[in-house]
Amino acid sequence: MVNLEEIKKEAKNILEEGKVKYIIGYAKSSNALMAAPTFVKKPEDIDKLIWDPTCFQNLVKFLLDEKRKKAREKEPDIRPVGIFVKGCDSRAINVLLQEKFITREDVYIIGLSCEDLGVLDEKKIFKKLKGEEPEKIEFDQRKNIVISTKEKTIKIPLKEILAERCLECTSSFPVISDVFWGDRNNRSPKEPFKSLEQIESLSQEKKWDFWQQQLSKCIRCYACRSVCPMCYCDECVVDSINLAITADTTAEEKSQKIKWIEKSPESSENFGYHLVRAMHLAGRCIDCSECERVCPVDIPLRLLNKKLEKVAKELFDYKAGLDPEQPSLVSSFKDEDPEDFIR
Amino acid sequence: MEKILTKKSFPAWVKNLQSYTVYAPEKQENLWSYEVIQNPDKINLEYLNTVLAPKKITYPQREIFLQFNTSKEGKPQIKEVLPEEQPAVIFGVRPCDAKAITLTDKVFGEEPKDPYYWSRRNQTILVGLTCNPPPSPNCFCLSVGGSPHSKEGLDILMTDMGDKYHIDSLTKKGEKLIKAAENLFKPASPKDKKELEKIQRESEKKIKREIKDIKNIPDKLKDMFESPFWDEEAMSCIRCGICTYLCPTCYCFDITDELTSTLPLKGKRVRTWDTCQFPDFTMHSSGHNPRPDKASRLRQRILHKFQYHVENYQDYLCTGCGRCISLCPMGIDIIEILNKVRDYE
Amino acid sequence: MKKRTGVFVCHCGINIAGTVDVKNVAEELMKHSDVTHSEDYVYMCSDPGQKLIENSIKEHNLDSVVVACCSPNLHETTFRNCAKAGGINEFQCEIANIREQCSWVHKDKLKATEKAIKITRSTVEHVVKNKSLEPISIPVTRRGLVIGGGIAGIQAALDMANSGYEVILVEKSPSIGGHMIQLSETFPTLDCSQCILTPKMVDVSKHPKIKLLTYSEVQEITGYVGNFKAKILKKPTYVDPDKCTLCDKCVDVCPIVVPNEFDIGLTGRKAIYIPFPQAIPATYTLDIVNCPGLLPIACGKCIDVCEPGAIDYDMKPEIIEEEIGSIVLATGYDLYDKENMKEYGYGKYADVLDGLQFERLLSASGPTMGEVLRPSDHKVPKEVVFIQCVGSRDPELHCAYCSKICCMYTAKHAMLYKHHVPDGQAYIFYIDIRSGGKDYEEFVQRAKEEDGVVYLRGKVSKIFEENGKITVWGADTLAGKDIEINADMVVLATAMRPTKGAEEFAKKLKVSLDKDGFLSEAHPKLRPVESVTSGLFFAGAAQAPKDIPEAVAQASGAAAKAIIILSQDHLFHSPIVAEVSLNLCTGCGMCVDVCPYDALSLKDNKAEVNEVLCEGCGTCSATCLRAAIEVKNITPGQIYEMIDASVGG
Amino acid sequence: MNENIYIPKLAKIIKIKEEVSGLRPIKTFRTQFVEKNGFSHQCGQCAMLSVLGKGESMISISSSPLEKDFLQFSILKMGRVTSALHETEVGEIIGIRGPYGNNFPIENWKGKNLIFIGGGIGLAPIWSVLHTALKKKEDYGKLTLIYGARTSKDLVFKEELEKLNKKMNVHLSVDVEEKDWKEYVGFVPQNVTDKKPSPDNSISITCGPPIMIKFVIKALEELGFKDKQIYTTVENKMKCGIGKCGRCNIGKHYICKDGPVYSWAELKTLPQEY
Amino acid sequence: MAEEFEPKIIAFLCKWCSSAGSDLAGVSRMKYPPNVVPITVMCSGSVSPLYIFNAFQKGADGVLVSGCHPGDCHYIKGNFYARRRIALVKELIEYIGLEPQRFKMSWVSAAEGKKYTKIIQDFVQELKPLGPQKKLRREK
Repeated sequence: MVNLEEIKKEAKNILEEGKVKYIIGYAKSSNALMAAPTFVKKPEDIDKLIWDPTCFQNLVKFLLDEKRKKAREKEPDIRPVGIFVKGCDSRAINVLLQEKFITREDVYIIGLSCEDLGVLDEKKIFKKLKGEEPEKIEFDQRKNIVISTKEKTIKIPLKEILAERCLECTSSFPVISDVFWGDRNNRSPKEPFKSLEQIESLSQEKKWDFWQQQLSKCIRCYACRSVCPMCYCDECVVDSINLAITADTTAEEKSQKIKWIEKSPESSENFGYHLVRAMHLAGRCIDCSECERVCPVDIPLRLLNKKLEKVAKELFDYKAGLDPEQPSLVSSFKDEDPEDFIR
Repeated sequence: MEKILTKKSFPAWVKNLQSYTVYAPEKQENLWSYEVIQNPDKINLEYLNTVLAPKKITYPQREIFLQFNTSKEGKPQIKEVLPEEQPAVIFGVRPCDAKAITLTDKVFGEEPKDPYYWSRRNQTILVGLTCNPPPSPNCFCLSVGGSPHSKEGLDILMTDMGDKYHIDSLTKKGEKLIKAAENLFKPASPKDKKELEKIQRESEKKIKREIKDIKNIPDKLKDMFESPFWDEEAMSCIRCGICTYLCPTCYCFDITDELTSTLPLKGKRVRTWDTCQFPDFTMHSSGHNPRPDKASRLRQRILHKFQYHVENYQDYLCTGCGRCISLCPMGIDIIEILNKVRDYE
Repeated sequence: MKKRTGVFVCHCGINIAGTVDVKNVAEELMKHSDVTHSEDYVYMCSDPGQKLIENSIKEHNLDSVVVACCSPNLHETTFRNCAKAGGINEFQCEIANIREQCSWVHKDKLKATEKAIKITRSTVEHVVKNKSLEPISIPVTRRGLVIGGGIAGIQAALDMANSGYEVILVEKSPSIGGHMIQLSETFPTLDCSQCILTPKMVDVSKHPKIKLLTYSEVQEITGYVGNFKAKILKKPTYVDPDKCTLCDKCVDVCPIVVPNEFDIGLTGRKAIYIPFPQAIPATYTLDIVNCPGLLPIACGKCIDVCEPGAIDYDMKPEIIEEEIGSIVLATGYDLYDKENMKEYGYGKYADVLDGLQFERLLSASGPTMGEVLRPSDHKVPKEVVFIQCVGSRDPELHCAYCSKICCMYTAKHAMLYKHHVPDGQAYIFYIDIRSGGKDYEEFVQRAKEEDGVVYLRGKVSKIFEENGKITVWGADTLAGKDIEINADMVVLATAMRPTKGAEEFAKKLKVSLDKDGFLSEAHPKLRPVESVTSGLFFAGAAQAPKDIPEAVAQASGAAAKAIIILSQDHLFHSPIVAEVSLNLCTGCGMCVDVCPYDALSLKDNKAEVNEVLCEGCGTCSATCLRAAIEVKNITPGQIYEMIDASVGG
Repeated sequence: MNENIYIPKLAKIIKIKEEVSGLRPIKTFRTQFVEKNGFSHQCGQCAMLSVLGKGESMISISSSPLEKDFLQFSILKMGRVTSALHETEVGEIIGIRGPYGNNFPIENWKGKNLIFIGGGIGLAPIWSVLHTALKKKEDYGKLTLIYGARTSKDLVFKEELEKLNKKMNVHLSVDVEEKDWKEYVGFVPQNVTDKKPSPDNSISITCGPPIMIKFVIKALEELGFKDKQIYTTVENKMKCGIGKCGRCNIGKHYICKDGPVYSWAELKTLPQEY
Repeated sequence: MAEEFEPKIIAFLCKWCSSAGSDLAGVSRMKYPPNVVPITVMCSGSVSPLYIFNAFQKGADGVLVSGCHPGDCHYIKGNFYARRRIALVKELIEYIGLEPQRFKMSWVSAAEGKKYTKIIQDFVQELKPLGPQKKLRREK
């Protein structure tokens, strides 16, 4: 069992000892159903910290900010940053380690097992509430969520409102950590790729209709890539945001930047963006499904990434984020990789 | 002109508006969005906040400015592309979103006027609906000078009165819409008006969130430009464009050229929404960026809305719709920020 | 800058013009904003055609050229030279293949012309973004390194040295000579192995250009072709060869006896020893593993008797660093480990020998002075069974490959045995006889016919010792009957394996190995002596099982290849290599993973290209998620425009 | 409806002069509208130049409004659009819209001494006002130019500068010592301090890299110039040119509309976001 | 009568095998439809998914990537990386509903002029009934 008081105690200790610069954790937000990231710098602030199924966010994203900040500072504080990680988040850390974007010394990993649960899916709850607004929530014995709205109080078994990815999660505990709470039971969901089945069973035309309808909604707010811990490029390949320009970048270089996609949120450009993003996450996506959660227009982005996760698993027996030493999916091969699709 | 329309007759009214493109909120899977209505019988006005404000119709995310065609010899051809003449009615506009349109009207209406904006705007009729109950738990229109039954910017304000709507026609455009099916409406009685007042009063009480003493905030902000406050507040920002793209008042844009052919060179110049939250928004081509970090960009968003715009147009560039709060992936809450600003020492 | 490109469309007689409206191609291309001049001509590759291009470059002040003609494989060099003659950089010339890929494969003139325009335009898009490049020049350290002092290494070292280049020859054991020096006679001529090898060994030791480092191991190779650096560990022999007079007194007094490697354990040697009489260098080695200790208290007998004071217990290992330009790897082979061959009683019964042991028995300088005697009782064996393919051609249990030399040496063994013991009987169990090679088949026939060796086609099922005899159960599949032979001796033709430790060594050198652990050549047919790493060559059995003539031939081949490098002041390398955009690179290392040439490495968290090693394949560029690496003159930006041109947009 | 402000007017490039070569090249383009139109600018204003297919870039107009035959722009090759402009040749047609922004209040400066202080490409916006003042020399007091660049090769308008010497005081400088350079060596602000222009009845107009402007202002203040006597132009990324696209603001000001010309007195009150 | 639909195909051919194979088809005067425009790249391993998506965006009706047979790569193992990468692209393209026939990969050696000819012939035949590829194509 994960005991919040113990975590706070550890958090307080490491802050007091100066072992970490600060701790990235979760606190309550103005939205009862969602925790917000919080950055605890002082031991006296640790009471802000919470840990429950509203802690959706993959905080690993903030390690990227930390890296950028450090790069700008002349004499950076090189102490690690403490960070709360769930199972999926820990795999993100592994991918970052694998890609040498961070080093193990940069982080002090406070590993929290989701055990047999996971995080909530707000949309599932809204469906259950049928339009009523939650005012207060509580968790009862880790079994149920008790939601009070203005009208009434209802109790919903957690299993019914867990995020889809949590139901398909195969390792709900951090695979890398400095301190750890909870159990390390491997889950083995019967159908880890069940959510894909519906689309996979469609005809080509129906598949296209589905994705066309979904992706044409995209407004290119780029929340999906902004929230993704794997999207750490200073400059996105498909959409040159020119961040990588420095004083010595020549005009020639700048003028030769390729515009793989246009800024217009047209179907072709939206597909261009999402397809390239999916490819770039192949073998890297750790299924935190933050992209899907944050999408304001509800594009089921997880289903894109999950598909390639499945392909990687089935064709190449590859799973992302389990081992920081393994080579990346696309920078390795096996002699026996399938080639029945090749003439 | 105040009228009463039974709910049953509502579709009939819409059917009479065939010369217009009619938009109304429609539920698509889990979210509400303004869509062109084919079947007026299916309009459902018991809707929550749409994700995108009706600005997506009056000020679409992409607008073609011009088309060009050049060849190696001879002079290039440039063809202006103004939006087609197509009068539109938007049903179910929330008063906050209507107010937002008045704010962008001012920006795009200032000389020199923006021809693309106005050729759409001039043809758009806004039919609002009193928010009773509020469409979002994060509504705070009352704090920024609006109300759930504000008429500002609307051509007609409808109020749900159970089995009927109270229809308040506010402009000539609005009158015209009613005239299209005059026989469906009957005049509002004094009793109706009394009931309306009650409904409107109650609707105000339902707004839960507020920013107290907002009047002091613009002045307060003036002294906070250099404050470390912004660093703290922006820590959890992930620099996505949700807050601004969904904001009914945000209007920043980009102009880019898109090619459709390279030989001969053909293409178009388009305007697309842009946002101060994207890192490259203000980046000079030299690489120098006056707003290099997310703190300075969050500051710009708040200052633009609650200081600069107030200085330039004597109004907040915010109508309290709450979208940026509800949809911020990281729970950044503009009300909390402003409350902190107010109390900042 | 906007380019001033010239487009030259070749008719190739009717080869192109018959199907493609070449005038139309030239006209259409003139519409391109970067094309300054465009024309067609009947034979561009002819002298007047080339002159035409040259003159146009000057006349129209062109800075780049596209020639729409045949495949670049045919005339790319021609036209690049022509562009150069016109005064522009050779990399500002690209070929649009409108013959092989267009006119020859289509009939419809309209469509073929349309396609030719697209191809040519695509090539224009390519060339307008080309950079002017100069071949990369690499200075060469004109000295070679040969690793392994067997016959292959000796041959390679001599060839290189005789061509006038300094060579360092590194051998890990105390003497050069390798396995060949252990052999008795060699097939098919039956000349004495030592007689033909020792002169070469002496040549090596005397050669002014060869620096011989025995009892030494290469620890590390860094650098790249023309500029390798080797770190060589020279182990101490504790004997100063200059002072040693070879009096042998130290050996006499040494109390320690261990199995003699040279005789594969058939004899013993002392802890201080000369590996064999003809060893080069001719000096003693004190085997520190077996010596009781380097303290006079522990033993010190040798130091006491050594009059010249050649023994020095304080000798330290030495690291020698050498700079070299090219390397020949000749690390040789070992026989299949006896641990793996228990079913044949090998290692269990004294009279079950492997091929090399039998060679020693046959050798005039061997433990029995050339007499064939059983190790167990020193009796002359009257019946000897030779078994081929022991461990070879057995994909399920052992090695899948054929060890190639066993058929021949087994025939030789049987033959020589018969020469020594004319009344003895030799049996050979074989699967089939592989005697491809000059005079090889005749040799085998001679064994059968003149020496009466009995060839039994079949496998051996069991070997066991009984009453001082070794009973061999087998089957004669030709006769279709079981066979039992009560032999006095059994000789196993065990499989050849890469030298022990070769795998580890290969890793150090970043040389790839094949599935069996042999060195993997760059191309099985066309580059059989080259490794993938430029400047590194293979010789001898380290690459695959081979016999002496083959090893020698390959060694000379490898030497020639190595000399090609050493013979130049500078090497020139194509400048079409990868380039990293440091702004974009995040140092994830995926490009490093995929580079087949080890041309990429991470330095200060950014990828770095070693231009000399890069072959420009571009796999790194497709792998990089950030488009931070691209190959010069075939960049994603160029492909982007080429796609445009190719779809006709 | 009024004229569509976003549609560029076609203009022919009639002259191109390479001012500076090398890695940071500068070219001066002289353009003429293909069709007559009402375009008329004032000193310090900018125009949006288009290369179709590449986009638009805001460039300050370096010719004097008194010059009616052409518009002149001096452009540093910097990004996508300016690179494309550098590739154009005489006779090619580009798009121009504008003019944008405010202007130097030269009418108010009549009778005053004008001190122009420029660095690198920053001379371009000054050039317009300088030439206007020169053409009406009688209206103004003493005219002085203090101008510098990294090296003598980076100085723009070299030939004109030589001729200018006869009409006004010209003080050139380069940042580092070089052979055959007879004038001042050092940064522009140092040259200002060195030349000690008098603040009496003077206006100084400065433009250059942000860091130079900062130190020039400091130098001027030390010499006794008041905030209102110091004018400069600022730069930010611009897209629309008419204060709508929302990116060039510093505080409530949009540079394309309320700028780019500011007196130090005004600029001081704005946030430092440029 | 409307003209028959002629699909536009982009073929990324590796320089050493597939491009040489297509040259051989030429030298042998084999005939295939002119719908394919080849773009020669150094190695199939250098074909980025971006190229493939971009070709479709720009209006290609079909895209072919062709390299050396496994083990024959001029660059030793580039085609092995390509094989894995292209497998992912192929799965993804199919999953979003683009007709799988529009994207192909082949191994064509320098000796396989015949095979190259056949691949193109078949590809064109397969694409014809599908009509123009509009799904990913940019609006003109």
